[in-house]
Amino acid sequence: MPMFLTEDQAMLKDMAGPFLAEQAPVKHLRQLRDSNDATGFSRDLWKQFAEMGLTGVLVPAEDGGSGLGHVEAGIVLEEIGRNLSPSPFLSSAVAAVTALKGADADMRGRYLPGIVAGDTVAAIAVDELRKHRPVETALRAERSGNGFRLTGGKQFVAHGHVADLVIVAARTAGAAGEEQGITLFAVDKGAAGLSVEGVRLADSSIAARMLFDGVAVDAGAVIGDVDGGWAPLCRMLDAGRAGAAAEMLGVAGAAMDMTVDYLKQRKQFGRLIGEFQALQHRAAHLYSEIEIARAATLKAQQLLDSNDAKADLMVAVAKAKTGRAAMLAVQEGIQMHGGMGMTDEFDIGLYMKRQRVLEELFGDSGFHADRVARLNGY
Amino acid sequence: MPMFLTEDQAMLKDMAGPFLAEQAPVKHLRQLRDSNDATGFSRDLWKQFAEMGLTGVLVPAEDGGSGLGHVEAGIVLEEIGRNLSPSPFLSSAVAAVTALKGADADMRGRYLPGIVAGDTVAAIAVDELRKHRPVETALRAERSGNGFRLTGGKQFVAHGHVADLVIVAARTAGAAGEEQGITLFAVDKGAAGLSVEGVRLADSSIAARMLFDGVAVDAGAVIGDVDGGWAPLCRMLDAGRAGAAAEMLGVAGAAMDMTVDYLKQRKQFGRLIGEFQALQHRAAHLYSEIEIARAATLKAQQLLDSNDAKADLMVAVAKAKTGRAAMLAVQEGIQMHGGMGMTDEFDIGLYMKRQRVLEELFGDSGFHADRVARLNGY
Amino acid sequence: MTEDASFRAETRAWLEANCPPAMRQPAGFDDAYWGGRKGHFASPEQQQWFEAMAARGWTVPDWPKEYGGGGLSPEQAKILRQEMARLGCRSPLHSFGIWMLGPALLKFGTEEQKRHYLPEIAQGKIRWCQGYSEPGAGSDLAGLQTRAEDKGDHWLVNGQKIWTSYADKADWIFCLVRTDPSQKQGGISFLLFDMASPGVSTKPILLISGYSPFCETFFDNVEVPKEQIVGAVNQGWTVAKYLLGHEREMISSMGFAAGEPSLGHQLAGEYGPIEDPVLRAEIALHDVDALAFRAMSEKFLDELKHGRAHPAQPSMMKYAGTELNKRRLELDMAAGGSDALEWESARSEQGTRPRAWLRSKANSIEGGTSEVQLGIIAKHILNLPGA
Amino acid sequence: MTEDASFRAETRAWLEANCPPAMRQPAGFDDAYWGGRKGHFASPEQQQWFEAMAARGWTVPDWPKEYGGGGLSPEQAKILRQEMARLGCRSPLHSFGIWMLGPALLKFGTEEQKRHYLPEIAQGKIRWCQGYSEPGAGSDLAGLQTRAEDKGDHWLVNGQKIWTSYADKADWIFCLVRTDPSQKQGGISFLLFDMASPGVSTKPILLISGYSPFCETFFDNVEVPKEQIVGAVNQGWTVAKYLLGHEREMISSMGFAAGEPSLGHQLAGEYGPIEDPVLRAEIALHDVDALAFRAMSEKFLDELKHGRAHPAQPSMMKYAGTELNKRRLELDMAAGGSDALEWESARSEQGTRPRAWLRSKANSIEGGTSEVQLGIIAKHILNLPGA
Repeated sequence: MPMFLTEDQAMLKDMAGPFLAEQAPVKHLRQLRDSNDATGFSRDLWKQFAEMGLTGVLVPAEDGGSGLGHVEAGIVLEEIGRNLSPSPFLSSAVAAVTALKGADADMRGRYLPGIVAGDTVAAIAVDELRKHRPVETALRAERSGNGFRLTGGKQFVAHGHVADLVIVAARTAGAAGEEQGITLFAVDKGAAGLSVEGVRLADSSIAARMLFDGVAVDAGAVIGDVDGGWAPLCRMLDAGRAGAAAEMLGVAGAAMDMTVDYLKQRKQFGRLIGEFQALQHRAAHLYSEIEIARAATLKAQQLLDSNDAKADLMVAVAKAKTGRAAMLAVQEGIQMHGGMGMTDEFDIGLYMKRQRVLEELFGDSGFHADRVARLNGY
Repeated sequence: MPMFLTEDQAMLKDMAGPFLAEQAPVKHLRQLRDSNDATGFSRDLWKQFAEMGLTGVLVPAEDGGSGLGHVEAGIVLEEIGRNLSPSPFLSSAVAAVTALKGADADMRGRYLPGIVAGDTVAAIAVDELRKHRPVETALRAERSGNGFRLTGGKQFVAHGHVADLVIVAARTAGAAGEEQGITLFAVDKGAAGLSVEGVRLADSSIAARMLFDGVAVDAGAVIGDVDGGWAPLCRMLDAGRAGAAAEMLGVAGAAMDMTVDYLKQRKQFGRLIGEFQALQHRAAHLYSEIEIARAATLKAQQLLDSNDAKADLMVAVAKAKTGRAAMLAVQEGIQMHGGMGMTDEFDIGLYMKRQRVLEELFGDSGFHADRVARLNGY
Repeated sequence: MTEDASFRAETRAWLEANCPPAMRQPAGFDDAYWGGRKGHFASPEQQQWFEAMAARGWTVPDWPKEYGGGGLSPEQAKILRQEMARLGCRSPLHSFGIWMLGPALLKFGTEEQKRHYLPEIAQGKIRWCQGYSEPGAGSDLAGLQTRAEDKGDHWLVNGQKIWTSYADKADWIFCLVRTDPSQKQGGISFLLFDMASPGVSTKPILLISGYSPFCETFFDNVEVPKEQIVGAVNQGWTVAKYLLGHEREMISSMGFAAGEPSLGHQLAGEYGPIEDPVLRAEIALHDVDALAFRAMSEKFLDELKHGRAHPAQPSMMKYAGTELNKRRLELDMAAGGSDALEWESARSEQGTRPRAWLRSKANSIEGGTSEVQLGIIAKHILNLPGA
Repeated sequence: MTEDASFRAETRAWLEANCPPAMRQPAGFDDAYWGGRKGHFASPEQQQWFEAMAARGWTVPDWPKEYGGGGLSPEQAKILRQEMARLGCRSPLHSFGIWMLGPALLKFGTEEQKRHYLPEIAQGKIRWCQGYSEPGAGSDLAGLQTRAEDKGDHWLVNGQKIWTSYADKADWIFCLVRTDPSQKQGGISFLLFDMASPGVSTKPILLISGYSPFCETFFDNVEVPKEQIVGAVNQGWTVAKYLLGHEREMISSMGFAAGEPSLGHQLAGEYGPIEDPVLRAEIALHDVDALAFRAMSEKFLDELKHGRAHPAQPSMMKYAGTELNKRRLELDMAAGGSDALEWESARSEQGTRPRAWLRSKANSIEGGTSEVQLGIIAKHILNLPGA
């Protein structure tokens, strides 16, 4: 597989880019934010995603989707990142779909059509503490009659406040810190005993804190095997991580572009600031970092799509590398914009905020660098 | 205590600087190296140190020294670093003297006069593996008659091949990894069962690998208390670390100075390379780093001199910070010298080599950053 | 007892008697009393403390008594600072008049100006703001455009300022204006005028932190009495440079020496052990730099006090201190994880943490960017050519 | 079976029959066979392998047969590379003639030059060196001073080169000379001449690594036949630029995609677990960058192959790859601790590790400094003004 987009993929990019730039540019985010929109994204836009076939990008053809892969999902996510378009695409169409793809026909039939149609919003509930440590999953799922009762807390559940469906990692056996004994559940909106608090984050997106107070689910809510949820959880998270990396690439690319443009317009000391060599070298270094991150992300997506055994390593590399590159992009962006970059009027600050949330989502650069070390045996 | 040199200290600097620049400039190191000198330093120079009262800088007046402190020792070491002057000053007059100061009158009388007179060279034998981990001390010292028998290996013993006296950290109780059960010994040159291999290092200095094959020492060879050597070992090492930081400051300062000079002379693309803003900013950043390292080192020396409880923390900060700053100085130095910096003819490469050895000596920046974390409770 | 020792004893006793316990708790920058016509006290204790200090001239302890100051010697002023720090006393009055305009007036003002303006500042009667930056001239003050035309009996000021801190809350402004368009730095003057003058308007700037501490400030045919100029006509650059240097010194001496330098220590206290090994290592490396920088701050102040600091050293302190602080807050956000992302919740105290993080990004821009500071170091300390 | 598949099968069989086992072990750069008049084989296997490959023109598999090459299509050449890699076959011949001069001659040489020089290169008969840099012109080739005066029937060359790799071992040199002092880049020509010509002398340069792979090379009234010029007079800059671009591509495509990208993995194999937590974290962060860069190398090669790479992208690869390698060797030294400091001991194989570390410092200088590469990116990719 060559490391550039195929013709079909380039076409998808040519479609997704203008679509998001027109329908959900940064102005769209500002409108949602300034009107204090309680959903955090536009349901109309989500419907449009469906009409364009984007919601089902990872859904197999037999389940009504387009049966494409992570490269294609990444193309959409990069444009989402570039435009800061608020959307449940990453959690619903990428992470949740990846989990549901591994479920039995019954569950696939129950949820996938809704996602493909743009009716269903799905959320991922994994984190329980302030840092991402899935192996520490402690939320208990205890057998109860034909099903389970879930007790515990989750946080940082993007779109959880409006999600129709929440994929929940719970512990059916073993103790926090063990891979064995985790089970994935699909929990419907409004389940009794489930309280959800939507929390506005720095980037104006909304994530939920969830309290499960003996929430009853039946056996059919289990995704995959009881106690054997670690593998599907990892698959779901890796899909989310590669997706977050792609979105960060868009954030980084847009931040760099707007900064380089600014360098070509803004004068200081009688010269365009882009003429100053120190800034030129820093911009060139940033370009280099983003290019490398782009390659790492594409490689990770390709390995996921080919079910390669090394996909997990490359996903960790992509998340860590792109996180650092995008962090550099927004930091250099703010600094090179000078005082103007500190104002809400300029967009660069919005990119910095979004980057911080994406950096944290599904494990930050440090978490993934540590994974790279562990996967390499040290 | 103000954070700058007192008048007396400034006078010492005004004496030590020209002395070393004249008697042991970089050319002196080159001569020793090119003649493949087996001692690795000039014994005449060491005698001159004594004549100038430098060997006894840390030796109390009652033991025949000048009774000064680590600030003063650091002044000498910075000039040593600046001139790359090969000398056993750090191991003999700083580290070993610090250990011996805590010994009983008998041992002080046995060794300190020789060091003060410039007759005795002392070495420090702590490391047993390739990285500095004193708590892992495993060399065994077993009771035998009135004394002990030492069995095990040491490496990275600067000047150990010619040392008249070696301060050895050995384990009399407990296991590697424990602070309790370490004992410091003073072992004389030529002890039976002691084999010493001098190894030339990258900076042309010579360090020894030592094999102790049941080396017998009597009870009088113990410095301080049996099993209670951890505290004096730490004091000795902290003296060495602060001293190494001071020497690295000299290395860094000289590397920066010669690089800034080069920037003012070398033309490229029709301009002095020092006019290029990217290099200017990097040089200014380097200046800033070295200044901060200087402050940290001075603070550590002052805290050592006042027996402050926080001295260990600040010594770790000084060793780590100065190590990083000096590393940056030699790396930027080589890069900014361009191809010329890669030649043996230019001095900058010698500074890079010396810096690498000093970085490793008594624990590298990573080791000390980790200590800073531990001492701060995380 | 020496004179100093007795001064210390008296001061300690007086502070203990006069500083209300509530004023011995740490306060945020914005909790402070800022004085001025619109000033109001957040609490009776705040008022009591301010008035007690102001009565002794101790809002500006080392200014001369004839200008409303405390008339203390440098040594006494230091003792007062130490004793206040010992008790944890808050500053009784936050004021750009004290920090910035005052020192400039003391150096460049006429006797009349000193007698008029300084006591108002000391007593917190007038709140000042600073009008330096302009939309087209951030780091580059020489390019400023705001015009002041000599109309015989007054200056006629037209133009626009930006980044005027709290301009919407200030009573008067000290302001750089162009009095000679044919020169660069040479054509600038330093004017003082009332923000209530006809033609002055302000517009707060919303920042990425969600706060609006700065304004855009507009001057539309503002008439300023001729005598409200500090220094000679066209010599405002000299005043401004002095003030910028003073500001840099102040920032570098105040901002970074205080507080807990070890971020890891602070975080471990808040969250417990830092479990992520890579994050822990990065925090440890930060702490090495932070503890080293604390030593540097101490050294710099000692050198400053004894006239041994290089005149460009404040640039180095400003550069290193602000870059370090930005790094610290990035790590603080990383350690806080998703908790630290909350923007509006009560749990997060309305996002104190992320807002402080975003606020820190201005550190390396305001008061001269990091790039400007590096250029100053290259030129004035390293003497690099053409810098 | 497709044509390619049968070529692959034949190639595999031939390699297995003809590549001696000893030539399937990794070799250091300097263990290779370099050919030339003074060339000697380190072992009979090396000779056997070289001769077998040279007989097929496979020292330069994709050069045309008429110039001594293998005449393979790009696809076949790739298959050969893959099959050699599969078996771990060493390169049969290291040669600046193959890597650098050959491509330039193929593009700019006359038919006569190609027929004369290329087969000599392919057969390893003549060892070439490159004469670009001069003492006053490192990154700045436009400033070069070595003169070639037109003496009617010959060029008279005077001047000095530096950083001539293995000039003391080379037979001929390809050399940039100034033929018109009134121009800058425009006045440079690309000459070829025999190092045995009267007036040529060389002096090895001792490097900080203790090795001397480079020389200073002096030209004192060297007479060069008129026809030994590549491209037109005063057009040498075009040839040189092409060659530099080619070199950068080669460095970026060869140097960094190979080997174990995870330093931590390599170190753990050598030393066991990395116990120092800060060092481990720094190695992990390096490995993130190294694994990402490996993906980048792969992407770059794919883009190059398909004509999709930005023309300035090799600068980015060169910059990022060399900086990464320097960092890797710093960490390698840190992990090696005091063992890695040994310079002459048998235990350290005469200091292989520290010498490789010091050698790496040249990575970001030779072939265009990192600063030059960043400038190229700024100018040609980011289109920044005045870059």
